[in-house]
Amino acid sequence: MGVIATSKYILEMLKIRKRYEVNDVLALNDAEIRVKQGTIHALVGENGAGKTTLMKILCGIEKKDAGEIWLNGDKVDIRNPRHSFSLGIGMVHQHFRLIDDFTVAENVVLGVEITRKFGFISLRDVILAVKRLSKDSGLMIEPSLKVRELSMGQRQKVEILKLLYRGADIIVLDEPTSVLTEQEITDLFNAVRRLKAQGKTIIFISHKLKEVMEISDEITVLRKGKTVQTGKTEELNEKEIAYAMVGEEIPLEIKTSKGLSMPKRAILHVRDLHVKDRRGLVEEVRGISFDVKAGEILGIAGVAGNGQKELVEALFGIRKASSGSVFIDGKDVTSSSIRVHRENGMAYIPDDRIGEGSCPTSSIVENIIADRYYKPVLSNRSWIDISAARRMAGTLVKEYDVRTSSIYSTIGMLSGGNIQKIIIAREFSSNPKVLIICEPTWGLDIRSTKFVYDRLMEMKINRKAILLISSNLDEILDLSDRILVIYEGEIVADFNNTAVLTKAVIGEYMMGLHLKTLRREKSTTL
Amino acid sequence: MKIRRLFVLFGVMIFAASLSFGYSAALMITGEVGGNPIYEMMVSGAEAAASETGLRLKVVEGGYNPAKWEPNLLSLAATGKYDLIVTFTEGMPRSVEKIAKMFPKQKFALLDGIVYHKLPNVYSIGFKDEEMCYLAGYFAGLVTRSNMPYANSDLKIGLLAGDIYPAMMDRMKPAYENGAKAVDPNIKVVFSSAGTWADPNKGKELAQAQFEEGVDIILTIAGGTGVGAIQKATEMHKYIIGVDSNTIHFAPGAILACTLKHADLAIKNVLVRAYKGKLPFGTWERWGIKEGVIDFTFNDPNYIKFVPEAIREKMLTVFNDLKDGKINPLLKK
Amino acid sequence: MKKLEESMRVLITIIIALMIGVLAITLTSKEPGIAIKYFFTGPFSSAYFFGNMLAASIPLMLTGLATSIAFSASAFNLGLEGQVYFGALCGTYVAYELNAVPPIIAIIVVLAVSFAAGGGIAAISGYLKSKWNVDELISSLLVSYTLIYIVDFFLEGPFKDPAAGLAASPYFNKKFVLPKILLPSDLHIGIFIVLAIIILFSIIMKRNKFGYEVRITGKNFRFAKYAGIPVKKVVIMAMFFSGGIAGLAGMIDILGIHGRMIRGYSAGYGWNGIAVALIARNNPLLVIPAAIFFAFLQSGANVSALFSDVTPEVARIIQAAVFYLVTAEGLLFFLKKKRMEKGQT
Amino acid sequence: MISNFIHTTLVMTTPILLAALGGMFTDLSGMLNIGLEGMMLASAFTSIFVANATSSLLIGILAGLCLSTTLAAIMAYFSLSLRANVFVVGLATNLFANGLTVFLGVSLCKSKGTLLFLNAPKLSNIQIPFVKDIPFLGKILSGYNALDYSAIILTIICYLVIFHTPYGYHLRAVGKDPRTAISVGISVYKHRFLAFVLSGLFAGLGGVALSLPLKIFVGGMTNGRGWIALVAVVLGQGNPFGVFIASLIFGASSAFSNMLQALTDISPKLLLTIPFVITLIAMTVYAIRSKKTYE
Repeated sequence: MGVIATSKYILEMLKIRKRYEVNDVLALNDAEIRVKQGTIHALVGENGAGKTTLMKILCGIEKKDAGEIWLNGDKVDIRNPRHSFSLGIGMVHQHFRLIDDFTVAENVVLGVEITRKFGFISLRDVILAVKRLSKDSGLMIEPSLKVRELSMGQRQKVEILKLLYRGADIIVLDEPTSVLTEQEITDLFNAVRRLKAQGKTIIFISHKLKEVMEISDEITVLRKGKTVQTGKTEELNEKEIAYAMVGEEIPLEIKTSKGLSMPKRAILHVRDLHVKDRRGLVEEVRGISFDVKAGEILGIAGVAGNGQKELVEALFGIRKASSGSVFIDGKDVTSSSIRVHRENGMAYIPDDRIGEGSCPTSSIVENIIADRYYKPVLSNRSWIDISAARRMAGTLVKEYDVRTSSIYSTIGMLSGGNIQKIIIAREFSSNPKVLIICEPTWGLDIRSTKFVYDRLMEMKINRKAILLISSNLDEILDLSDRILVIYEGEIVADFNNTAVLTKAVIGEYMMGLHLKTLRREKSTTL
Repeated sequence: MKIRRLFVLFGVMIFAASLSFGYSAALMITGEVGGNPIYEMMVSGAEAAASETGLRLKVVEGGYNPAKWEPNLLSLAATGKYDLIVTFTEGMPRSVEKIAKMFPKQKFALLDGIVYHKLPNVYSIGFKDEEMCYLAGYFAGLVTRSNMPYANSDLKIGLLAGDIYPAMMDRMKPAYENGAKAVDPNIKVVFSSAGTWADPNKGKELAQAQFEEGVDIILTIAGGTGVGAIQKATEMHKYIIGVDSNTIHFAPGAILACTLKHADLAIKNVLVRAYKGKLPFGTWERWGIKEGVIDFTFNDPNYIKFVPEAIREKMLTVFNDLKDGKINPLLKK
Repeated sequence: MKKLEESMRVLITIIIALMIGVLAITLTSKEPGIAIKYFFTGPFSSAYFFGNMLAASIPLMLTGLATSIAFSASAFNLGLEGQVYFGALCGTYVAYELNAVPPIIAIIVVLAVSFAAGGGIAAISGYLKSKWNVDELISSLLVSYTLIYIVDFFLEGPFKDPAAGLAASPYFNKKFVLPKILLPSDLHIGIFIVLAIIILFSIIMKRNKFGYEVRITGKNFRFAKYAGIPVKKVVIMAMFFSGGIAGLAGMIDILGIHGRMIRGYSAGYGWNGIAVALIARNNPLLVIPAAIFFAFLQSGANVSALFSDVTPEVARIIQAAVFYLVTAEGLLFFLKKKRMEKGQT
Repeated sequence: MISNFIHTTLVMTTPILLAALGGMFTDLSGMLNIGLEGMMLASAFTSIFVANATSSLLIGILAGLCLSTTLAAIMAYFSLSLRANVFVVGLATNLFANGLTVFLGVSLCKSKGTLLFLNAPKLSNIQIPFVKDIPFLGKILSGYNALDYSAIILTIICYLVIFHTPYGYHLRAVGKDPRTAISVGISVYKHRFLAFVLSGLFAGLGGVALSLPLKIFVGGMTNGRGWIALVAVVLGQGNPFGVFIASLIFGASSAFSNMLQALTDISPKLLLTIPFVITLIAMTVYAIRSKKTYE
């Protein structure tokens, strides 16, 4: 190889190569990264650039086909996750690797349990140990809670605790902010800086440049499995990095049409909606009322787990509302089925693209026709008109710029951005009156994000009533005409999105800090 | 290719061999021998006949699915390899009749079932199971009414069947009841069926339930299932009557007596006569006590030891009355 | 290319499995040459055995199809045994009562009844699953056990033919019996009905709205629900069709071969149908060769029992050997490795 | 009367409970074990045969467990290493055990029928001193054989192992979320394999409980108990006490059905459905009460 590692770096990954057999994709092609001890190193790149794969190789989850890994000046051959742990490497995955039915403490110690007499685990010891660790690291969390009950931010803390408990020196964070609220992101960054101060090395995977510039000391940029740029953060600027990531210059500004024209007629009416959890015990949505007008984007901001999911599912008929009512264009649809909701002109883009928004093992055609296969356009009596379905899919794939070799490809093989495009193609082309959109750009790269925003604006111009639910405050502020803040199942604030409104203000309401004052304010606004 | 030719050659050789040597008989078992004592007896009887006469024997197990028996019989007949095809049970007369008509040159013998149509190539024997059960019922009645050590004051006797089938419900159970009622009309028969012939634990559990209901003696006609009842009887100090073969030595004192059905002797008799060319094809018979197929364990030392003489004497009387045709076991009194 | 490789793989696993069968016979038989010959070539040795083998494959094709329909909706129908048996009982009863009706109409009515009976039973499990999330795997199994005893009860008592000598129903009118094909074998025109049903269902699964709903529901339940597909109804209907096809499996066997209901005649049809469907990877069309392969194993055992000393228990050991291997994907890992190496160079 | 009923129920529950505890391990590891029936049968034959031949209960039991565990390991190897369908492999296990036991019976005992092993040592019922004399409880608590007691003790041990040892944590993690397990260095393959082996051991004990106390072997004597055990596994939801209760429901309703056979003239065939109907009802009621909707 000819490259001699110097002990200046705690970690060097050199000329790493990886090909996936399943879809014959060359994920990594001579990727390289050099990380200094005690720094925060950002690994950036578009979706599919190979960031996660590179780190999985480091953690022993994937096997590399070629290349070398040097750790503290020694060449190592990482055989499996356990081996990687023993070398002091740990990773927090984008999709958390936690067992929902286990408690925080049980998750933290899983795989490295301390036992007492007769090989039994002492739950009390475990909880004490985790409590101590939690205090020392500043990642405060109650160890006896079940993971199922935690917010995303809390779960992330558990993941980091897990690594600290195992004595990890190098901590890899894969897209850590994508599921967090503004407040939680601030917390996370503080925690990361504290870890750095304690001498830990952090590798921070992201495609959000603002964050990267804020937190990192050094940056490595990957594009199509290759390292294309690396350097100190202070010596680089956002534009340069963006260019390195995508290989071309793209405008970062999002064209929004906030307040384009004053909407008047309300299409979606929600009145005093109450929704209970699945077991019918706890009320998750507690008396929410609002209207969405044609040509308006109403944003709902809130920390995940404050009833957004339940609200949206009740609006769309996936759950039953325990009381209250929902009207579309004056028609009561409160207890209608999902199909009737759709026929009444409601469309929905869920946050869980793979689990709910699409069928990953089916073809593009089958995903496109899912809401309309039974309609006369696509069917003849009880038979589906295959050629019509094919034509429709072909047209939409072109129109929505889905990058695929064939309309028969199974969706699961596509990138997140392309999957989202297909979902949007289906939902937008159903010509809805009301559009409910959750986390539309979650985990998407810049290009796809821009695509989504442009389409959304088009829908707005076409005078659709749009309800946007997002934990990304930038998104909410950029797109919405009006913003509601949801906290513990209630609307605690109602703002017109004017220039004076700041993230900080909304954030305070999201955390429930102004509950008392707000109730009063709310009653005056409504 | 070569191997195939070898196989063909092999087949022809065996086929030729089967044509050249003496008398051959095939047994089409309506069930599987595994777990089925009566068929074990049949096979051993047939083997005894084979070793006595030198006839060649082929046993085919037809499986538990009754619907597959007829095709198997047909296949055997179609080979034309056997001088005699023997099959069993009361479910088979129609099949035997049908196939015998299709292959008039093939000889058939049916045991434990009767072809009433007289076909020149079919011989059949039915067994008088009702005599067997009447004897058992009479014995059980005597025991439950006696003051033998394990007999209680309840006038209840048990019948444990492996499964429910026409011969059981139409002849065996009624005969057992008639036998018991001939002793005392107040005797009540408790009937249980396990739904399987091969689950001794189920047999044990059902026997226990009967014993706890006040039954003090059970007739088990349940194959492997029934064997489980013996242990329970030993444990709870109750009595069992066995069937088909003498099993008293397995649990002397608990198994008081057995009503015997010498199916092995019957099949041996049939095969030997067939071998000698003396089997009267075109007829049928029903064998019972008189013909020596149905019997009782009068001479078993344990029977003599554990059963009071008065009961033994009464049993002998009834046995002889049945033999002489003085009692119709199926006639309700 | 991939398909060819897949079929090669299946072929090779089957060959290995059969070789193990040969080994088992060699070890247990006194005349292994003959036993092996009859086991493997017996079913093809005469029109009679060949016809019987195909006849034996008929119910397996249907139970295999029944399994695969439920599987497509991601439901596991473990109650086929009871559905086959109960469907056949109801159909037989109707056939017995419809004595005077013209055969074509009677047969259609009888098949419809057995379909509805088997389907209705399976739909109970589908309903319990949709409504309260009761595990359909277990509920269908329990319902099936219950039904088998109940059908036995009818055949032993209320619906018994006193002249039969075994627990069986009376014969229904002979004119309802489906015409035979390869006499004297059991093969009957039911095989064409069955093939037509399989082809129909494979088209339905691909092209029909219901087939689409079933597939999408089976692949991603939440997505199907979100897309507006009436998922609960789909699951119930998929179970209904699965059970209905099972009912047909029982009844076509009765109409084609037995002409009456015999206790226990269908034992194993359900379990073997599940195996058939799994070997066929839930592809309705592949169910046909899988069922024939299965029937081949059974007929081979049967023929070799007639002509050599292969006993039922040895036959079971051989069948088990085949079962162990027949779905073993990892067995031919070397094939895959080779391809990978090729791909690299 | 009631104490008798409880006593009988517990005895009847033993084989099912033992097999179900085994099935629970595979279930917890995220696999379905259809082969319990075959494993029980194999061990039922081997244990009584060897116990009879060696006059040693212990050697007999160990031999039985050896065979059932071997079957389990074969099943694990085919489904985990060769990626064969676990259901088909399970059916193969059942067929194989069914054929093998009869075949061995013919080869070793020269009989295909009911095999009686009269010379085998007796697994006697243990009367616990003092306890046995307590009026009502004595009958309930005392007078079982070693296997019956061990079934109860093993239930408790299983509970402790599953919920209070690292092994239990790892096993549950593998079943609930294999990817998470892998990510913390827990081998999914090893745990699944081990779970199969354990299921073989327990199912083997269940088989021993069928043949050894009776000193009888009959081909196919498990008569569906492996399947019932599977039902108990699913109903027990991964908790040994849940499995115990599910097995108990089945045992009690079977005992009830037997009692009705002796008490009434209702057709035995109809009464034989009782355990299945009651189990189905219990299962449905539980599902309704836990108010889970189908996701």
